[in-house]
Amino acid sequence: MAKPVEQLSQVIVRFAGDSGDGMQLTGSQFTSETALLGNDISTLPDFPAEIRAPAGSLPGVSGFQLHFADFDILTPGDEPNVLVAMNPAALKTNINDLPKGGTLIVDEDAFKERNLQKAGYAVNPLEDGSLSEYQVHAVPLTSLTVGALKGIEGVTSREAERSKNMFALGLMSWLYGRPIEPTIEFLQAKFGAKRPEIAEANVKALQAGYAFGETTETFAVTYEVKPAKLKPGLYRNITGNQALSLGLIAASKQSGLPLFLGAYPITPASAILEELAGYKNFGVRTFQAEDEIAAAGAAVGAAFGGALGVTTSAGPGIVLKAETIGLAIMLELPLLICDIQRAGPSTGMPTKPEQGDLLLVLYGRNSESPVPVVAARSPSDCFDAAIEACRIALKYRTPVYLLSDAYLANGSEPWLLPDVESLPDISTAFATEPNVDGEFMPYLRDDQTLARPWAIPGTPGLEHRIGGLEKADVTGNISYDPDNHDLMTRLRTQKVAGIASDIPELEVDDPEGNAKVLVLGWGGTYGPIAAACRRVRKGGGNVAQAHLRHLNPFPRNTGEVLRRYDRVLIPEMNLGQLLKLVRAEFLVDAVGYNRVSGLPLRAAEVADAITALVEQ
Amino acid sequence: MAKPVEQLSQVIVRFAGDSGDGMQLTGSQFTSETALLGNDISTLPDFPAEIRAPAGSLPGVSGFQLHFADFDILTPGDEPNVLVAMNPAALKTNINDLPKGGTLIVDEDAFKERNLQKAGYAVNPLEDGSLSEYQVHAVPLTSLTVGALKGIEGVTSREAERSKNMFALGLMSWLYGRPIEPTIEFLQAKFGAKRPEIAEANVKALQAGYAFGETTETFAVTYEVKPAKLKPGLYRNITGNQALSLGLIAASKQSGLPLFLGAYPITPASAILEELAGYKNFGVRTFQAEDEIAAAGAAVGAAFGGALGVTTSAGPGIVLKAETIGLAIMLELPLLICDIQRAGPSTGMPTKPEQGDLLLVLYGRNSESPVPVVAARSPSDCFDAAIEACRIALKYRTPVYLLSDAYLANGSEPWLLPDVESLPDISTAFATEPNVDGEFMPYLRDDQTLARPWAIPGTPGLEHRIGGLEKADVTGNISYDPDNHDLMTRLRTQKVAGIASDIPELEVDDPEGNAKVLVLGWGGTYGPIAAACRRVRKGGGNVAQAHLRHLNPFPRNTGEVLRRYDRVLIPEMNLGQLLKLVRAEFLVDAVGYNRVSGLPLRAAEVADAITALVEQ
Amino acid sequence: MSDNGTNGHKLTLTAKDYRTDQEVRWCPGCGDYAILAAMQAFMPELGIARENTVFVSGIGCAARFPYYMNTYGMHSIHGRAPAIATGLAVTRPDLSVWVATGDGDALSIGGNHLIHALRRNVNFKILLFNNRIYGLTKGQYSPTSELGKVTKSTPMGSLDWPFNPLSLAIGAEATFVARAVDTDKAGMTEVLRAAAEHRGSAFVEIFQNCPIFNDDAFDFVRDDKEGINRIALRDGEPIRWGKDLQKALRQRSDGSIEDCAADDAGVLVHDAQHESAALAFALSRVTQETHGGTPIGVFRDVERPVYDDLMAEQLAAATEKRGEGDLAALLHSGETWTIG
Amino acid sequence: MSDNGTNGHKLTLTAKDYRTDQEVRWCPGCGDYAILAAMQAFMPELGIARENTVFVSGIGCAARFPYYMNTYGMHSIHGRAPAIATGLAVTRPDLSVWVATGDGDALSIGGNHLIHALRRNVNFKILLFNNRIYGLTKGQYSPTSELGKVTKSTPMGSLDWPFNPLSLAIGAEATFVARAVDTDKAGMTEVLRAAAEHRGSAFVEIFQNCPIFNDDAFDFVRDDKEGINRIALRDGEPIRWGKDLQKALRQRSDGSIEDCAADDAGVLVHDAQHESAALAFALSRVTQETHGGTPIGVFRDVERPVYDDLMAEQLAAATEKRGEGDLAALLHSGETWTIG
Ligand SMILES: Cc1ncc(C[n+]2csc(CCOP(=O)(O)OP(=O)(O)O)c2C)c(N)n1
Ligand SMILES: Cc1ncc(C[n+]2csc(CCOP(=O)(O)OP(=O)(O)O)c2C)c(N)n1
Ligand code: SF4
Ligand code: SF4
Ligand SMILES: [Mg+2]
Ligand SMILES: [Mg+2]
Repeated sequence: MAKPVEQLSQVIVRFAGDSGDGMQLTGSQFTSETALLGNDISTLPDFPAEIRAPAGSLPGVSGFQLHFADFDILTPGDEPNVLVAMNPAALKTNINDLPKGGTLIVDEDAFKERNLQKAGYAVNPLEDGSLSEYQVHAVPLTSLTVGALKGIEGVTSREAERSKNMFALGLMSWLYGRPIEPTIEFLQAKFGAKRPEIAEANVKALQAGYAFGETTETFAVTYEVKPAKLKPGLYRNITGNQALSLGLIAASKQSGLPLFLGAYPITPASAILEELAGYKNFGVRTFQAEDEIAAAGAAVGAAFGGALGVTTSAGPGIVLKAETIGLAIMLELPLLICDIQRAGPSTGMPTKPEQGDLLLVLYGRNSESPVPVVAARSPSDCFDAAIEACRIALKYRTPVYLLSDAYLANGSEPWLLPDVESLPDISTAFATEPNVDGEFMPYLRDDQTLARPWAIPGTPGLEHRIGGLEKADVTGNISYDPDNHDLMTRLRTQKVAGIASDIPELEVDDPEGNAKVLVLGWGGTYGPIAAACRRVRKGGGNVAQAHLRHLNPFPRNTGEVLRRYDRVLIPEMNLGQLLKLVRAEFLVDAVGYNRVSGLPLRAAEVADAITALVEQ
Repeated sequence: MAKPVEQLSQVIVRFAGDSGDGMQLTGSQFTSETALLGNDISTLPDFPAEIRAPAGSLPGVSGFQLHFADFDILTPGDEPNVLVAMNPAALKTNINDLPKGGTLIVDEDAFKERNLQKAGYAVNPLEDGSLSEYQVHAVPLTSLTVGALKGIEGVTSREAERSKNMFALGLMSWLYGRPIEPTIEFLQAKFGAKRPEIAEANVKALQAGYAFGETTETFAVTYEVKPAKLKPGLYRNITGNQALSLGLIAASKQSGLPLFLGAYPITPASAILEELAGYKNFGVRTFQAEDEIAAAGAAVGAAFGGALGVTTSAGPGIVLKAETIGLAIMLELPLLICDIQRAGPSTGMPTKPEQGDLLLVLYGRNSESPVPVVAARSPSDCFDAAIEACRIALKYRTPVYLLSDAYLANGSEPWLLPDVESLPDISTAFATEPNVDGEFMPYLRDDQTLARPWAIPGTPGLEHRIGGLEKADVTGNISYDPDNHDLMTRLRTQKVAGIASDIPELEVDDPEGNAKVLVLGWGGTYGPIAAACRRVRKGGGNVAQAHLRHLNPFPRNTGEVLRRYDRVLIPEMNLGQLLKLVRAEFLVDAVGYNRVSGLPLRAAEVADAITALVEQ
Repeated sequence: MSDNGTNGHKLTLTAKDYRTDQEVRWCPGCGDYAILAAMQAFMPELGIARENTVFVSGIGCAARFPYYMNTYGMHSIHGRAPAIATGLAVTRPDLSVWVATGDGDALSIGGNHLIHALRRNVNFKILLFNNRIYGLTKGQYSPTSELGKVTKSTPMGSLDWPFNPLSLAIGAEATFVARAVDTDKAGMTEVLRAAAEHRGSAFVEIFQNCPIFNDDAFDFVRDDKEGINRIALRDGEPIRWGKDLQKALRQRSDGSIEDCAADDAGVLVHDAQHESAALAFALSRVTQETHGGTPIGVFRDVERPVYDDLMAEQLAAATEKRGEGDLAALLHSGETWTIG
Repeated sequence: MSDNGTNGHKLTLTAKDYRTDQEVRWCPGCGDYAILAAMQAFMPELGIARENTVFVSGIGCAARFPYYMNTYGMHSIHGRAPAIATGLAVTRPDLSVWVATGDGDALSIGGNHLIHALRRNVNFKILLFNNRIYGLTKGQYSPTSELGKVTKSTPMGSLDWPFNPLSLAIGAEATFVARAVDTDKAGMTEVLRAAAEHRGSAFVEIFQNCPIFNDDAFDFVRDDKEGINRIALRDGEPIRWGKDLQKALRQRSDGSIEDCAADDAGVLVHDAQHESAALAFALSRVTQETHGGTPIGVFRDVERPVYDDLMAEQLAAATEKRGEGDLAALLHSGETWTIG
């Protein structure tokens, strides 16, 4: 007999377990099931920094958080409502995030002497009452799983045990009324061919978990979260690195130029290299270089040859590319540099997000070397941001930095698939003819864009030499003339500044229209900031929000927007980098909210910071 | 019979000729002669970028400008009063700098068909009246020299010809009443041993030139420039790179630490490596690395071992060191990085000065990676700046950037020799004992300076491991804890910010005390800015001047100083980098005067910019 | 190695003394554990005080090594360990300096520093943990991965011909070149001993299994129970191998190496000290692929002036000649004049 | 080299067509002039249109080369030319790509890119102008300067053992390795021809005199009128040299090379195609210092899959298998759902 169903508007679930427990798979399957129900979703995996820290150890804990709701949501959520902890270490490292009264589901079987020790528990937390403030469901997941799989041919007891994550998924699916069919299909597809018995075991475990929910006493009610009223259309769930990769392929198609990626593996950017390596039938060439310098250099060489040259990395590697980017600035060739920001300085915390590289990409080169900078605001937005960055690079013949971060890179959200027809045409023309009475002047600029002609090898009559030494205006010959250097320095700067007329104005979201406080953000903090603004507004506060996609140049109306408000708050995952830029350029006494913890900003904390200003 | 002597307060002479004509030697000898007369001096060599461009060609021209006066001067001077041009190319490339009415001395013999062609002269400028507005003295320097050297055994006619620079020097020495004895001694010392006949030839040429002045009609008067009233004491003429090298050796002595220099040759920094390589008896170890990354890395390794680790370079090389500096920031080890700035971006104009790297050294690393920055203001000031930079690095266990530029590096001025006793004690103590009940905590900070203990290998009981991953406060163990990362990020920043209490306040030079306009500068522009202020004041304008030695942190009174004035002008050899910093930090609506020409700022132009503000 | 390496005090160190309080964080079954154990067991015999020993590493799984050695240590940045070790060794000849690195760290991003350190013959020892894969970044191919290797970054197979680390080192003028196998503790210890005794830079390739991303890459020598695949190199001895040492190596007149019968007259006698690097190079070309056998042990071990010794000598000579530097005198050198 | 390198149109090019309007700015007497002349004279015979030829360089006197070749060209940054050329060659197999570099550019800062380009066997030709000095920066020693070299940066003599560029290249798995002399136009042209014909990366060391900072460094072969010091390598021929070719080379059983009489039975017959790199390596160890003679010509020239070919094949294979990429299909791949 069915149990009562309780309606919920949103739920935040976190699966946590040992690296070996398959939490990422569990989480992403729960995500698929949820997506199909039409909820809005936002997910955030939390990998351990180590490859495989010792089983059961604290550094070995792997987590996956999923936020789903019947409205459009903006973040994976600050704190979970439900925590599934597969072992003591997972409990230890995650319990502090669970608010009092939250639901806690643990695998009772895992709370044995050795595991408790490894997690640093003197006594079993399930027994010492330390969890009394939570709704604890201690379920013997392992033994129940093993029991359910008895008698399946060819499945070792080890393998049977390892299916416990599917048992947990089944239980959660029942609890929140998710259909388990898609997961069953997935499991068949994944193991069916090679090891049908494993497929069977996992499916059985999944179903057993689901059934367990229905039958056991421990769960009195089940929950339902109605579909969200999202923009109609075809959706798919996508991470930032996937979206960025697809964006590059789209840019290649839309520009008609072959894509060349020069990259050296580094967390959290490696996935882009790995993703693109799979699209060779799109004419994509991926080159795993000996280091980041070579990766960038090869991309410059490819650009000289007429390809869409791209190089991807993260902090320590981005820094190494600087000299090569300086060359590209002198050569005035199109080039895209993707910086998937991670916590630093130096090696820092490689798997954690940060917004620490804004000033680096703007100023991290010798002398005056201006570059446009574009930043993505959400996982799926990486697709559009990549196309926009390529558009600017190609049209203005300049290196462009695209900023993402470890949170966008690995986080996922539903993506309303664009129709290919609607994608912008970003094609650009190569020079084919001499441009000054029979001669070719490689630095004769387009008076509109100030871009120079792009003449690629193989074009008869346009043979020319370019290099990193200062060059004479128009001819591009080496020049040490003082006035010429001053002129060229200003021309390069004007070219980039001029892009302001070619990008949209800064939009402000100010529902009431009478806010006195503006919250300005950029990049990956869009979700938490928008969520924070909602909270403040729900609480009756008036606040306006604006979010920058272009960091250089700024949208032409930025100063005007900023001056409209009494107070400007700039939340960042750094110590105030955009803040510096805004104060310097617009002399606005903006203030920052800064957290440098290697975690996405928490909407609640940002909301408090806003409220403090609003109520002043 | 002696000619009438005219008194002058100051003179600016420029020698210009082919790379092969020995203009640098001529200039430096004229400088020595002048120094001994007690004039104040400022010199600026102007090398061709090529090693040896073809003889007689425009790119092959080499120049040396000397400014001497009976008062304390600040710059090599904007434009020469006297130009000595040894060939048509030298005339062509320099004549535009000579103001109308200026004195021009040329080697008539060199104005032959081929040379004129190479310089791009259709007709001989000595004959087409194009020089009518100058006081032209066309002297057959070559033939006169050759004539004078007739009959010297073992001197080829080629060698005789090449002595013409000494003839020119003799003539100039006579014209300005300089003693030629020091040059005679110099020549004996230089050639006497190996080739006495060459010494003789040069001396003869020198004397002949001097005598020619006395006897010829072309020069009606001679000039005298009285000694300058300089601070009494022992002086020597010194270039910025020499002074910087000596400063490093002094820092080594004053800290009691052996000096280790890791460097890769690059213009205009190479001279420091070359200079220091000559001081092995001071325990100086110079390591010419395979590249700039290795040079910086080796310096970090040396610092880990307890040496005074230094690395030197210029733009393109400084950029390559960034990742290693980031590591040093995490390791919190002392390290000095000297950036001899040159015109960029990319390879740019390697021999020309610029102030383009300020934002680079401040922000050119991934994530929040604060570093102190010190800048030298004049050639001799490089000595003190180097010691100060080392003091900060050692006391605060941090990498420090020292900024110089191609103008300071190669320019020279008289240096009042410091008395060694007066040099600061910058010694620092290594950790020798465990610091927390029997254990050693490598990141337990001094609560005053926030510096961590420096425990070097070889110290029993303090064995520890450090690295580029984020580390736990106090213990220094690897930590991914969010709050710890936020804390450490702020601690590293506070440590550097705290240095403000350990550096002098910003001094303002405001003779009248009622100026409304402040001119703020930093680094190598001190001379031109101070000279400009003098001009403005001479012209009755009131202007205050302040010059920053510390760019990070700023002196604690900087904001207060800036706010005292109605207008703040910031002249820079870039597009406004200090300007950005000042506006961002103090919200002061300062304006910039910016020239990016690869030349030192011209006092006259800066003065105009000041006047424009003063008169508003 | 420092003569007073013991820092005076008597040493009674054991492997345990070299363990740190840090939890070792490699995957279960990682070859790095065996290397760590062998190193900790070997260290005491060096007779060098712990505080006079330094391990420097770059980034990678292998590069975690210093955290687990209770000596001084630096976990630096990717590929730069040899450069950092150079600065340390040159300023501190009294220390015993070791570099722990991976095939990506040493041969990909760090290739240049490696070959320059080897030609300079700076006095530190380089242990290259070669698992023929990028472990820490989760399984992309490395410069030692075989051609056509299918990895995360090469779904259709890698396109670049791999380095032979020993050939590269010998081509870079290395004075000491050796190879060991992670699980062969005795063999590795011999090699470590020889490396430690060699004054100058020593290059040791260690075959290291990465069970997670490149399992079984070295089974041909790791599981070589009867030793049919290992060609043990012993200085001064004829190179015989295979089952009951029935095979041997002989050098063709063109310099390349071929198999021959154990009793062949021309059996190659190993000479690690040979003034020409040609023999060691030829041996480095003998691989499982080309000859069905893999030489293990010391390929080359020759004397050559050591960079840090030469530098010390120059400093001494300069001081000898010009006396201890006198700062005041230095500042006052050159042409000076007085203004009264 | 591109098959349709002529771009259709008939070519009647001469050396003059390869000159640019830029004034050549090397010092009088610089060996670079001779190299430039030889290259300009050789180019036409390649039968490749000027617009399909690209010269890439780093920084240095040698690196000025592209400015003087009337083709496409890039004067890039110090040491990075091989990396840049790799990106160009991989995306434009239709071009003839050449790298002009110096001993500092290629072997000091650029060493890593060089060895990786060689092992990958990317299709471009590397000309290393070796003057054993840093010219452009006015005379510091370089990685090929002899030990003890007194230069601006080493007043008491350099401390580092030099690279042997050919040994390094061979150790880095190079498929084509040769040496030429700046003033020997005929010999250089032969080598350039062989390099151009070799598919894959070719490494050519050119002895180049720097009269300003390292004059006469190569007199032993440059002024070698009777050819007593040059050992001319000719594939398939016995290696005889010296006055009237009375000397010859023979290989010891230990792989090293010794002198012998011209009529010695075991005279070494040069085999540039030998599958083992051991011979070429051994020959690279024969130097003026060790043998009083210097081999000139092609040391090694073997076939190996070319990186850019393999990449092109993978793209073709992938397209063959999955069809031309369809963007719309790609975006819609994976699990999708509709919201109505
Ligand atoms: C500058 C920089 N680039 C890239 C990385 C990412 N990274 C860390 S380790 C590594 C390679 C590891 O491979 P290897 O050296 O073979 O060590 P292993 O993990 O296999 O032991 C890479 C690419 C980095 N940390 N820093
Ligand atoms: C990143 C960087 N470091 C250093 C330099 C300075 N530099 C230019 S060329 C050169 C070396 C030149 O030597 P080589 O490559 O042998 O060429 P050569 O001038 O002898 O022909 C150096 C160190 C530079 N331009 N860029
Ligand atoms: S990934 Fe491989 S190399 Fe790294 S720790 Fe795990 S098993 Fe060892
Ligand atoms: S310095 Fe040497 S290499 Fe450079 S151009 Fe002059 S002669 Fe040639
Ligand atoms: Mg590896
Ligand atoms: Mg050179």
